[in-house]
Amino acid sequence: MPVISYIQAVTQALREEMQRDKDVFVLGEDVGVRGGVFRATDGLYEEFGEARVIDTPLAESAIAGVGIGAAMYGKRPVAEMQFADFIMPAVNQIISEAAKIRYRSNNDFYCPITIRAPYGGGVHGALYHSQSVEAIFASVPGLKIVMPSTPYDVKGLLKAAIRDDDPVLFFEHKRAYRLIKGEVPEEDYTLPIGKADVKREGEDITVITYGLSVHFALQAAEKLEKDGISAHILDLRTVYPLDKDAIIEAASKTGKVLLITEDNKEGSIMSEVAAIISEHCLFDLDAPIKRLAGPDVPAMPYSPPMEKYFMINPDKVEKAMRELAEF
Amino acid sequence: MPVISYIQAVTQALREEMQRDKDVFVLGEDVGVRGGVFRATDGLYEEFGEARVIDTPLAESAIAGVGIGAAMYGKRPVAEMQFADFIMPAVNQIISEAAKIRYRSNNDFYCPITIRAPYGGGVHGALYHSQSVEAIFASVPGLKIVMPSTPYDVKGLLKAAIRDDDPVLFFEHKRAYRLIKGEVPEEDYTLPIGKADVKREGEDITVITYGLSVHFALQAAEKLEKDGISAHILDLRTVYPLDKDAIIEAASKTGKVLLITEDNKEGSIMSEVAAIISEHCLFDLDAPIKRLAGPDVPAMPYSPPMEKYFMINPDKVEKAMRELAEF
Amino acid sequence: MAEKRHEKLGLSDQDVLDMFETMLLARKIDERMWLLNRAGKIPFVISCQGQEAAQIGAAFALDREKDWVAPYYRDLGIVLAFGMTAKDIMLSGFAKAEDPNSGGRQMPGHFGQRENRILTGSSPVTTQVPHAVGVALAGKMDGEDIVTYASFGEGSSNQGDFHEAANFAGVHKLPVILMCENNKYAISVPVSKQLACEKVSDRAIGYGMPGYTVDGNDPLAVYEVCKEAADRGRRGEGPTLVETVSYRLTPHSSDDDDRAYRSREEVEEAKKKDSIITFAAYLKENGVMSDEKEQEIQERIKKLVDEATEYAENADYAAPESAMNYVYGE
Amino acid sequence: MAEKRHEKLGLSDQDVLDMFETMLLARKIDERMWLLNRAGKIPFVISCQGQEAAQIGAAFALDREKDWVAPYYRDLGIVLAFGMTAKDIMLSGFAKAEDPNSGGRQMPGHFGQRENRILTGSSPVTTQVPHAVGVALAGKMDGEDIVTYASFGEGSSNQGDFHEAANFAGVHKLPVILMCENNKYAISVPVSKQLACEKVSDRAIGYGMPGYTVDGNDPLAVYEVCKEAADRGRRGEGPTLVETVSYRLTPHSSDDDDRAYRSREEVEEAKKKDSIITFAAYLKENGVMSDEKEQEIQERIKKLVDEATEYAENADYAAPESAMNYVYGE
Ligand SMILES: Cc1ncc(C[n+]2csc(CCOP(=O)(O)OP(=O)(O)O)c2C)c(N)n1
Ligand SMILES: Cc1ncc(C[n+]2csc(CCOP(=O)(O)OP(=O)(O)O)c2C)c(N)n1
Ligand SMILES: [Mg+2]
Ligand SMILES: [Mg+2]
Repeated sequence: MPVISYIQAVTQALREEMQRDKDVFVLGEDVGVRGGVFRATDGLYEEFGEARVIDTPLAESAIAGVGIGAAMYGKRPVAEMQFADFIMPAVNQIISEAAKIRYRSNNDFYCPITIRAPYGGGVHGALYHSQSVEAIFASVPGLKIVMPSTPYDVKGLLKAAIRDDDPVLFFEHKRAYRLIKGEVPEEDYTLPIGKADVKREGEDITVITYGLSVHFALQAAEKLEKDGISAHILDLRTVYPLDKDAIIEAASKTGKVLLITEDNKEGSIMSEVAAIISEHCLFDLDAPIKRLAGPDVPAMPYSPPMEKYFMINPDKVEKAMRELAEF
Repeated sequence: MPVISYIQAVTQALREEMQRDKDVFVLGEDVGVRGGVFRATDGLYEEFGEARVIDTPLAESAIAGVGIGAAMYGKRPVAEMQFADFIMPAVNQIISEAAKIRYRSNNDFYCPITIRAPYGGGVHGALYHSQSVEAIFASVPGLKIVMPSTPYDVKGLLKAAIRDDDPVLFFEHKRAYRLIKGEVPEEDYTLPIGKADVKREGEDITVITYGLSVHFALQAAEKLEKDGISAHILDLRTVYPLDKDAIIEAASKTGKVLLITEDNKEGSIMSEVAAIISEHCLFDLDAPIKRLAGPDVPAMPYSPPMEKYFMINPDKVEKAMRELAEF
Repeated sequence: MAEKRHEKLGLSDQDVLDMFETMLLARKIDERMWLLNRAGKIPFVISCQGQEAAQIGAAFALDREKDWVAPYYRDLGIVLAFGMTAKDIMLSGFAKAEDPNSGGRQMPGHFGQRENRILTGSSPVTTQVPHAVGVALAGKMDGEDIVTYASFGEGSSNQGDFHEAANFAGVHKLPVILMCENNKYAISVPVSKQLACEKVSDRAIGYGMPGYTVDGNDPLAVYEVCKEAADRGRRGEGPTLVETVSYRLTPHSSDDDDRAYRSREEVEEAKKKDSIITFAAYLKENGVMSDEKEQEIQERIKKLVDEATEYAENADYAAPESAMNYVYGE
Repeated sequence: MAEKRHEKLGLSDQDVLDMFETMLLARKIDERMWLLNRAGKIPFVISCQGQEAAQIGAAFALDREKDWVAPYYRDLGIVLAFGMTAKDIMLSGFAKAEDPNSGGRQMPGHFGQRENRILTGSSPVTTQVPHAVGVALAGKMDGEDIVTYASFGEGSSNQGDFHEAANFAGVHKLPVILMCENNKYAISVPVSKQLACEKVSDRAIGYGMPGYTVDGNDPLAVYEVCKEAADRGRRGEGPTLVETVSYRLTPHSSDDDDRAYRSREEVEEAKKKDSIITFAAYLKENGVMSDEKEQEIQERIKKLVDEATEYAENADYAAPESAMNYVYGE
């Protein structure tokens, strides 16, 4: 199987879906001639032309809103928000419109739009090019939020998102774009939205996380293994609505749970994960549910020492995993 | 002490703060001549004139954004969103701007704006006039979110919000506006933002909630008392950032915790409350942390049977409290 | 005998009679809703009264067999012209299961019906404008000959979504009619506090499209500009902004009391220009409608509205637990 | 001898020399930033190059002792004219603790300094426009004689916040200058794909304000319209929209490669109109600046930039744990 990067998996999924279904089209800022500021849509303009790879005016609410209109008509738009931080002007269209179209019309209309956006820190992006924004949407029924960690998952889940009949927010970790590589089948496949994935089987502690932190946890698990500590790692993949069964199973398995997110701690995805565990498998726990997260400050600063202070990294993850194992 | 309604407490707080400080002003849709669609700003236009009680154009991002500019200059704007549901177009201004102004300027600027909005259901308001929107903002450091339950708390907390040097979202339960009455001192007082309040002391079970549900819980507690079950009721009052100490204390006290919100369950304020408890006082618990919340559907439907099905009410609360007591 | 105005526009006598009948149907349904509300039978009404001429003028300028509309909450005339029935509307007023708009999930005035190409709408104003642009974009991609219509109030034309959608349509030369139904108030706020421009249509040039302001009480005037706008769209020349000026004859909604912010004289003055009266007069003056014909139409409509009301009142609510359905595709 | 252009505008020889010097300072700091970036010393640059004339023309038309500005990321010229120093800017480039904009928390180009009435800015474009309107509103409430300035790119003029803020300012007749620095590109997207109107200033009428389009390479032309706009504002006549047309001489930022979307010829062509060259020529032709004087200015600036760079490079970062400070007031 070819080894490709996380961002190549994005491009591959887009290209294949556009080839497969003429109703799939891409719209966003700089996605056309430029191929996206991260080059996620590289080559699509050349292959599919400007009618299906649309450089929009600089206006996120219109990108979402026009996409929603096209989706109601029967298209499968894939809208790009240049950075997840810039999804904010589109919140009304996403929360008031996309999420509620099926419900409010009593199933008469539906809205198969995918909204892609690079999120996450560690790239000297400062306050507004580093944020994790998933928690803002993770209380809105009608939406699905996918945040893959590997190229394999990217391809399978992005294809599933595009084919999904409901709106999907698809957040890609921008630091993973070129850093993370992995085997990806050339053939067509999809992965189920709404299902978490065990990335490592283990017996002593359970780590539940998503995105780039999955890799930090896997690295740390290797080290811990040498000291006889076996870590079970669950990758949420879909962070809303959560895969409750998988969470309950993973937490119950070891009774010691560490939840990791790069987002600010209070009100993060991990709050809901903790709530699910404490509602369903409290008596299986041998330790308090521990959360490792960004500090509760607005966002990652630009200066390298402060950015490092904020950002989750392999050392912080390893330390937290050891502490939990020793509890 | 005079007994006034929840909405009268809003108006009183606004009037007194405007009398006290000439930098306080009100802006929003229909807040002037009409005195607000709920009449929360009744009489202010007459008393303070159109320069300080501003009927704005119909544009929430401008209401927030212009308010933020005035706040950076040194004013204390109180912006009204006509319904909490219509805060969505202003999310970018609130999350990207208001919340981050102090932090990003390294304390050079700050943003003392208060944004008031009526939220909540049970008024035949259907999908877009019934929502609880607090969870959308409750992962954004830099914001404070206040949701009072009684006229006394409304007055003290709204005054505190207006005097606070940081942005405060102040959500008022619209069903409580005329339904809930209580004693409110005529004199000036403030209550601390960030502090939860024990609304009832009890020994057997702990209920943690906020807003209208506080009253449902208090009513149920009276009934349970007759059956020898004593309920401890904590009113969060500030739902972000949460009062961790008060939550830990209340949960530890009885070891049986019921969390109630009118919002959809997944990703609600109660997720974080559960996470705090399971992180800090897991071993004090005698029962799983139970959550009673709205179902995970987009919002409350209009037709009365469906609205009732969705909405938290005294019966649902009582039932959940009894179940927990019997655990 | 000189050619009549409607004939000059290519409208037959039957066409204008149909227009009148649809206007009147909208008015009568609306009036009935208020009665039902005041009798405590339905919780909420939001009216089209005063805007029927604008709506019907626009609807008849569209191809009601293939064009798509993104109406706003006052557009009762639009949705009736696009195929919704009095019964459908009453089912929505009573929030019953058979309501085709939402199965009783949304308030009245929140229209939507795929079958008739009426996009589902919400309460936050102006969000429908980019949707109409998106449908036009999709139609263009597929090479379909469709025009889309989105309407909104003059207050709502201040929302960012209006600006962003209009610009998108302008840049991509999409066949969209952006129709601002200027009824002089946004709830209590008069147009002078909403807008600094003289006309909402002054905004068109900023999006590279033509803008027209027409008398919203004159269905033929509205028809004329909307027809031209639809033709432009079909010719691939892009969008048009149309402003129809009329007056909101009722309070904002059944929850409002407009005496707090406007004089009774002002309202009475506006009623003199009520299109239901003035258009009937035009039809009579031009020998299109006799008194008997009018009587017949009135009776037909009354019967329709009565039957619709009765049916809807007796219809079932959706089951409480059906509130759980259709969050996602099943 | 005929009156010189700048004299007609009421500007002294010293004024125009100051303008030139500030333009040049902006350019030289900017050029240094690119060198530092390419040398791996600073992670990011976003440029003012090509827009110095527009910025300095506008800044000098304001009262730099009392007016407020809400600059966008390219407005290096504006903030220098409002009192920021080369050292301040370099401290920001190196993200050091003493950076007055943010203490190293924000990327370069995210200006803010209360002392000099420069509002703190963010990355999401156009959010600063309502802020400037809010300051104008507050100033008016207090009876202060202040004008506010907000700038943004032509692409950014498509954001809803532009529309909503402009309309608010128009309705309330607030003393605001809305300045669109049209540099023909929004990252890779040319103006033809951003806007359907001929000129961004065509949007002004929709907000009941005058709109002007001027040569953004001519600081005197920009000064003239901005001065008139500021005077209008002070007279209580409301806001003005000014569009300055120039060209972005650099890639969008240090992360961009503009060869992917525009030809080298086009860029070279634009460089011929570079205001740093053309304004120097004007000053020389009019006997305001001798070659020696220019040399002296160049040297003074070089020294300033060198010193600033050295100082900033050697300055301390803020302590890592200081990232916890100033979330809320303490
Ligand atoms: C985003 C948003 N803000 C506020 C409201 C509340 N609201 C409903 S209608 C209305 C006034 C609309 O005025 P206009 O656009 O002139 O339309 P009209 O009702 O006069 O036809 C307001 C403020 C809303 N529905 N959506
Ligand atoms: C809301 C938002 N969306 C996207 C971006 C990413 N972005 C930064 S600058 C830019 C282009 C701006 O173009 P223009 O307004 O013409 O200003 P210029 O850079 O040309 O001066 C974009 C898309 C952003 N900063 N904010
Ligand atoms: Mg109106
Ligand atoms: Mg530009």
